[in-house]
Amino acid sequence: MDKTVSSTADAVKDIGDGATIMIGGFGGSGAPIELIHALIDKGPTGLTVINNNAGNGRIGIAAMIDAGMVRKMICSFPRSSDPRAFTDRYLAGEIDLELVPQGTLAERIRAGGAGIPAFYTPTAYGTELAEGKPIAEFDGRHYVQERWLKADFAIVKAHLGDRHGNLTYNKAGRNFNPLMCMAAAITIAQVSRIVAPGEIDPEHVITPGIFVNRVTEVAQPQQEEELIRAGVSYA
Amino acid sequence: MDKTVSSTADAVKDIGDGATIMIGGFGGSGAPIELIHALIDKGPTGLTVINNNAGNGRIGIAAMIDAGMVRKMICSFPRSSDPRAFTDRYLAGEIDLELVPQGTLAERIRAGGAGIPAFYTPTAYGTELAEGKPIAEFDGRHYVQERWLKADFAIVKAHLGDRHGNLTYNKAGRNFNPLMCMAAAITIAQVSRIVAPGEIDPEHVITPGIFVNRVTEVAQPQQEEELIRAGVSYA
Amino acid sequence: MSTGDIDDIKLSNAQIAWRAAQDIEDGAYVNLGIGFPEMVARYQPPGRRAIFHTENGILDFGEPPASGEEDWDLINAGKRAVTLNPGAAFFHHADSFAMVRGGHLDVAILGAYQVAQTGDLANWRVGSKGVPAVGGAMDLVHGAKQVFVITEHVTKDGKPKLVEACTFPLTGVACITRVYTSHAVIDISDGRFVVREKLAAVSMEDLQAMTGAPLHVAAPVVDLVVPEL
Amino acid sequence: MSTGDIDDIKLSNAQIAWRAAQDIEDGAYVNLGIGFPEMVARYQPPGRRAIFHTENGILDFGEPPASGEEDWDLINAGKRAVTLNPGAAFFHHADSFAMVRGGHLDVAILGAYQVAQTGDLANWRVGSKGVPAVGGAMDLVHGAKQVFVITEHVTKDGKPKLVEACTFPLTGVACITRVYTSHAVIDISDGRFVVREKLAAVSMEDLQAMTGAPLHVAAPVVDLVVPEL
Repeated sequence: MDKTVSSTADAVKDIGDGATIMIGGFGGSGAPIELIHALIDKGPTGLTVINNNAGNGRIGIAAMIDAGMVRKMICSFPRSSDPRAFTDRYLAGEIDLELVPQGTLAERIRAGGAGIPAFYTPTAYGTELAEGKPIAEFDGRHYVQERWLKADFAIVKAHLGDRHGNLTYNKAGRNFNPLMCMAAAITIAQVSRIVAPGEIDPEHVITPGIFVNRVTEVAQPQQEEELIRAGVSYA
Repeated sequence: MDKTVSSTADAVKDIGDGATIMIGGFGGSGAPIELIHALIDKGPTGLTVINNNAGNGRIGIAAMIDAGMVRKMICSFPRSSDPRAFTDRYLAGEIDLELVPQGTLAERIRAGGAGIPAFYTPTAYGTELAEGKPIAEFDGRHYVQERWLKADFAIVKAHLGDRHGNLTYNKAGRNFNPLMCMAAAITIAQVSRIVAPGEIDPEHVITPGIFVNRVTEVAQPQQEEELIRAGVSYA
Repeated sequence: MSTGDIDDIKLSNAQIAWRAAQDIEDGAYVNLGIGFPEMVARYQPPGRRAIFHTENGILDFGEPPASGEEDWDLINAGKRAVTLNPGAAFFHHADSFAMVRGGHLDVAILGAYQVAQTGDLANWRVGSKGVPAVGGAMDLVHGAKQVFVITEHVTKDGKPKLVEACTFPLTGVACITRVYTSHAVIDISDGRFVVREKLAAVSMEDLQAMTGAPLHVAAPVVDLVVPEL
Repeated sequence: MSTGDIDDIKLSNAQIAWRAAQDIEDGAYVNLGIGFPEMVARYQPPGRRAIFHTENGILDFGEPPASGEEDWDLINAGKRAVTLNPGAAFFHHADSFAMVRGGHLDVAILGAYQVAQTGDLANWRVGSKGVPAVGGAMDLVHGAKQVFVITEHVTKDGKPKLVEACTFPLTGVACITRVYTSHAVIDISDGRFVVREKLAAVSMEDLQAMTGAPLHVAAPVVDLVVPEL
């Protein structure tokens, strides 16, 4: 078994128009910039993108939006340091938004990966984000029923990866990445280094390979925050 | 902050009659034998015990049952290699059983820890273990509504622990232990070695200290399987 | 295989396990039920290596260790000591059953008391007496992309195990996709048993007589051929 | 604090943060909302050390690093670079919000547009224009054992922020247990605002005039005393 792929371009080559894609990262932390840019090079359109944010500056997810690839964002916070790309299109009515509380977003993705079609959470009860959702009472308290989230593809950034797809992450770059690995039909990971099976201690594996389909090495990954500060635009 | 406790006896001293207790381990793997035996020495009665199994031989949970401490077991498989203690009491009508499929048991405990009062699972749909539970259809498939499980205490076996309560586990001894840490009001961990905060790499912490209240060192923990093979009885 | 009386014409458990093993792809993620199904791991074809999952939190465990070398924290769901292959991973029970329920396993292989033509399985309890115990069986029948049963075609006293509707308590509804028996390989499709392979020495009539529900044929039935084991 | 016109008699943001910090126990697990609430971390009393949680998956993060030393994979929920204290841990987002929703945090401290006497909070959106963004606010108001608000007592144009019922979109219902304002410390109990502390220079009548719902007193109101900061 060898899940390694030789380039980011190869790794994303079958992501087509209309796909639903989970993209890991929280802001720039753990964001798979090289895979996103490879996807922009390929250029599918009509995408639904699931990420905590909605892109910053003129790179990464923001550059996907600038390129007109994104039909809908599912996220918790589409208003970060420089959200022009999303804001402009949203206010122009050119992109849809499903706003989800951050913890509910995480749990819905986990539920998608764990085969749990629906669950109840106290989050958002009594707010406009619960409108239209079933409400139930348990032990005298009200909860909102939330549905799982799944995707056709997940693209994530990890630290080490082996050819079986076992992954570790770098610090808080972990965030949504391990959850998204579970919830997509095809999971594609960029890693800083590909190692031999067994080099990652079985105790230290964060994402077991069963959740990962493709691993590609990006030895010196770019960091979104630094690109934004440098005013880089990917177009 | 110092969550270390000097003895297993001190660690369990406030577990009283009628408590609901989650006990980690899968068979003998990851089973906190010394904490269980300290609890037997204290001798609370009318307990509800949550564990995958229902004790083997004459030690651990089986010895709790022999000692007449357990009113009810919540488990998936009360019929392991030598389940006499449970079997005899169960057939005599002296102990209650709530039988839960193993994955549902794990998920109910996780839900208890994660503040999810109920969730839907395909497991057990159409079987006698779903009788009386709400059924719902999502995307054309039927699911059973299951409720969270919480406990007054969790007693678990870990490998390393620091005084903030951060824990690692030994191999498949992980099993239910990290979930139970999340789902109890008071979590008590026995560890093979107490280390200084920072000695466990933040990337390798399996149970963050927020889920743990007490840590006690048992340097050479006993292994249930070996005790059973040696015919040991704890009484 | 022996060629005596019709009652003796059947595959051994090892041969049933061998046949099931031939349908597991290289690199497949597989969960083998406790007991008989564990035997499937012995018969992987040369050049293929499946990755075995155990409910208690290991992916890619290997052979049992030598006697006396057991680490009793390193066991499988049957509570037998195992070893690790390079690339193994540990995880907790909720993640383990996320793999199961979430449909991440390619194959689960289970034993059976009864399998119905609807795909219903009964394999956890024979009646209402004794101590009930379910373990992970009810979880495993949901979620794996394919759920196989390996079983004798009939019970020890000759009663059909493949039936119209299970009479024993159910493990799961409409969950089994294929059955490997001592006499045949049978798919479950649209609520019907469809024979794919059968022992050459057993006629369709013989096979039907041993089966508690109608057998169907959708394509030429292939001879079920297995090596001596 | 200044002693001029009544409009000038109020705590600074730093002083509000200081006052809230005094109620955090040693070893408490605390989440501070982005922005103003983050200021609370600066004012932990000597001898106490809370453990700070950030939604994006760190427990026990520490001070920001020196400029130029940032690791942009090591950030907090406000996407600012942080450092780690000994005993820190990383985890994924689902585990992070299990800590929140599961009631494992001792204290969450948030800002507010409005707080109602029922404990309802509005702090994520002022109207229906622009791009809505909620982040973790709706999760944080549920689950922490105590959910505190720190806020100016009134808006910049003098309107009450403590009200009978919120008019802005809600973040959560009946979730706030205590409010630290520029003028008072007020508990929310049984659907009522109960004044615990107030600035000595502000009368109960003055405080009531600045508040959009009835104020109650359950025990002697203590002077709200904070250092110059």
